[in-house]
Amino acid sequence: MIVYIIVALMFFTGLYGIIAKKNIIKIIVGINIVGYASNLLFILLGYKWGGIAPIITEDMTAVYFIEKAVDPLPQALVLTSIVIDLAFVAFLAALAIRLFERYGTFDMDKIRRLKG
Amino acid sequence: MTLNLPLLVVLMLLMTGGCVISITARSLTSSVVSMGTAGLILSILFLLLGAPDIAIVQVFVEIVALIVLLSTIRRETRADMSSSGLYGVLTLIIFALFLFVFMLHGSEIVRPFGQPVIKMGAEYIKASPVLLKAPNTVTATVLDFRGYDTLGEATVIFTAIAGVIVLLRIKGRKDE
Amino acid sequence: MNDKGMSEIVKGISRIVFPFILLYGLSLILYGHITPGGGFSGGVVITGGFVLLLLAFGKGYVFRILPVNIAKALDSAGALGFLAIALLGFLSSSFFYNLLPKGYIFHLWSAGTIILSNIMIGLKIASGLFVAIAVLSMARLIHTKEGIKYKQSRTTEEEDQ
Amino acid sequence: MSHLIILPVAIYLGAAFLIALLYKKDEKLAGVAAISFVLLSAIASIISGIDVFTNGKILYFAGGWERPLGIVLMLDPLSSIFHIMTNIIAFFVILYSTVYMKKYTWTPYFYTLFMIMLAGMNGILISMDIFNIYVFFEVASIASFILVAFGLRAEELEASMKYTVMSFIASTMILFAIALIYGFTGTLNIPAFMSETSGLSPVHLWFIAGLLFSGFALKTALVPFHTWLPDAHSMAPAPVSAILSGMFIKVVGLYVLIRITANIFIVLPQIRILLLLFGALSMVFGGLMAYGQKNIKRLYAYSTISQVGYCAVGLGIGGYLGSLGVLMHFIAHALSKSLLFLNIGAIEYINGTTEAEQLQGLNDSMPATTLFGSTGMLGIAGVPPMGNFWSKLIIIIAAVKAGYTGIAVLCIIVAVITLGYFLKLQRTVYYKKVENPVKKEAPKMLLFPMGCLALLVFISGILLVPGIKDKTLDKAVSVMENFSYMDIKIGENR
Repeated sequence: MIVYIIVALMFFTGLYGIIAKKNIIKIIVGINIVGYASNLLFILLGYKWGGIAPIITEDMTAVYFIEKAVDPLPQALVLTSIVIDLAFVAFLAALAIRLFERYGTFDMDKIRRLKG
Repeated sequence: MTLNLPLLVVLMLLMTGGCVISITARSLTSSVVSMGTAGLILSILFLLLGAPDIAIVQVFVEIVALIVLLSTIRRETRADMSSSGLYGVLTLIIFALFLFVFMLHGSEIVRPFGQPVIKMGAEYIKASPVLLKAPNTVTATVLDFRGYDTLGEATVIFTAIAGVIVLLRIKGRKDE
Repeated sequence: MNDKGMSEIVKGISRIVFPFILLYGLSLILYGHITPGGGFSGGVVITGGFVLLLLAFGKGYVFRILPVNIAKALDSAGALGFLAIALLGFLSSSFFYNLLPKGYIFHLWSAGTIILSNIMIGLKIASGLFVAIAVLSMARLIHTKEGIKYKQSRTTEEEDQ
Repeated sequence: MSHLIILPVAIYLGAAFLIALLYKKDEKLAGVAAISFVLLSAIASIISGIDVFTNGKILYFAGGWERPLGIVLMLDPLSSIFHIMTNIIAFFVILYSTVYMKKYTWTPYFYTLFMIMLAGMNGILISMDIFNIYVFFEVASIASFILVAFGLRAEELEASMKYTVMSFIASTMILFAIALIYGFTGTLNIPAFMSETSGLSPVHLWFIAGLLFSGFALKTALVPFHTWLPDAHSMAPAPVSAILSGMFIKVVGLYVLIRITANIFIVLPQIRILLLLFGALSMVFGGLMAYGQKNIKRLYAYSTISQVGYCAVGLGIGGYLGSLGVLMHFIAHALSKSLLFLNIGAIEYINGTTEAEQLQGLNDSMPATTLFGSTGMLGIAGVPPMGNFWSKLIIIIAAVKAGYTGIAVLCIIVAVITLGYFLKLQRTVYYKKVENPVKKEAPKMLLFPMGCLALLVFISGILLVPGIKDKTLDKAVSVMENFSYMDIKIGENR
């Protein structure tokens, strides 16, 4: 149970960074951290005590493998979600550079031409 | 190295510490670097938790993300001088409340750690070496059983790269 | 990333290490269905190799080896190839149907289309991420009296002017 | 097994990659390619739609793997309506953008991103797997972030930034909910998950439902979560605004909310109360904010919030009339709001501004544009022969019948407010008399899609004529009424 609480803590740390911090770089860092937390949660959910990686080798019997292997599906999902997070980071970095060109700052409080 | 609970908890706490530093640090460079540290600890965790495929991806993705972020930081904006103020306190209180609920009812929300119910995954473990002749179950899952998801994921990264190219072009409209 | 590269020692080491990184990435891609790895890991590793070159030698050198336009084309081609593999399934029963012979377990040419998909995904990820980093490294902001101006510089020589 | 169901996604993705590979330099060819690909998948969606409305539903197994191994895809009358609407509106919008986007640089990339967004939307509609929905949700969202910032002006970049961050929070919530679902039930397939719901504790169900609900409500822009919408939808290029406001928020938000409320979490009827609350809030708030706007595009964006509120209210009321109202309102609003955004785009194309004060008396200079624009405005305001009138009427009757008299009164008040701000806008922008007007009509390629959409808006009420309603809307309503994913037996209807 304690591992899940730590993951939740990590998740909220990242979310706090996204919501409360105003610097774009900090927001991107927060996005990355939230990504870590959800990826870790998936892998933790699929872990089995004493489990092995879900890759069968030649010296393994099928029964042993099926009994010991951890869940491969969360790993497949995490692969997807890592790539999605990277996509977010790359895109936001480009956006940040352009915003810096237009506004001369990374501070979201000063980037405020749209109102009402 | 086999995994035990104290080791796992210590590594995760270290990682959380990295995350907290990277959110609170004033200097943007140290913020990004400590985020990278947390990411590298995460890849060690993946390795320990029986996910070597993810661990390799995580290490290199982390490095790429680190370089991208470091190249984004400009000379003029090394520090984050903004303050979160009342808004930040409010979010913190809400999060604390959430965490409290999670702690109270956690056992109803997640199963105990280390005893998962493997249903869909068990089918993959059984089917992959037999039907597909692929020893690596994760690759088989990613590229065959759930290949349609992977197509979407490849599209996501394609889109993001197209976005980087589009956003960093010289001008947006012809008449500007 | 804007300088002309690092010292000779770094350049020498990078020159030695780079082929090995490339080789590692390729083996990850090709043996992805047997050992840990796959298209994603291999692709990211190859990108890492190019990033190392970019850091050590500067932009001009890397863009001579792998021009950005070609990398962009490879990016789209990889995605298209993966889609084509998926569409191949229409010949038999459905989208993404694995219709190639499966071969024998633990052999390189086994598991039907998985190895082809791995190659396509690896190509896509490696070239795509390289493009992203290259374009980001070309972005430059110049401070002028009228404000900040955005510029793209392909080589380090352009930046000096 | 019919491949038609997967074809739109495959065609759009192929189109996107092909355009990026081959026509990077050639704007004209890229446009022609985009139009033909969209036409192809629109035809595919209509043919599969006819199949669905006659035979019930289509199931499809990606990779040939049946449950529990593979991803199961499904098209039923409810998703088919969204599917057909998406592709038809996309066709008109892409026709329009071949001319409109001439002002912008690098239009082939615009087509690529547009195709990817459409692929994502189609992917959400046909999926029956939670994680698959999430992936295509991200595909569509990331493409839309870039499209909002396509013009690279300062305000556009700012809007895109806000939109991206808010959207990321939504997708994180959804991902977390998926993790919790997977952790307890060990499956991602929606029918398999639903057969497990009886074993879950209410706390767990509420946690998942709450996360999913707030994630998708954020994408639907129901009121506490609406902050990004006016910026993003008013700053995007006009064709993008049209598809975002007309279809995008309904596919990635409303459609999934309908699925969650009506088909998945049947055990939690309290979600409907939440929807009623948020819907009523957005209705009133959006209407009031729209009244005070000076910028026409921004006014339309707030009006979208208000009108989506109607849909949420209808969904909250439920029952036959409520569900019918939601569907009808969605169809009518999608048509007329995309028409309005295309219309303001044409005005901007000629006059270079979207501020109401600088645009006066357009009736004399742009008569056709004015005609189509007023059709759209009257459509949304709910003037009788058009679809919106009937849908609002149905929702009001449903509210009264279900005992929510207060909600019904609110609906009527907001309808009056809507009529008020559109009439005000029309009086100044379109029909004010100006001296010596110069005739400068929009190009024909901009007028043609608008004309078609205006015609569709005008006749959209026809869907409620008894003979047609039985065959189309009623089947979709019965999906919302008494069908759950659990009824799906894998192996039937192949």
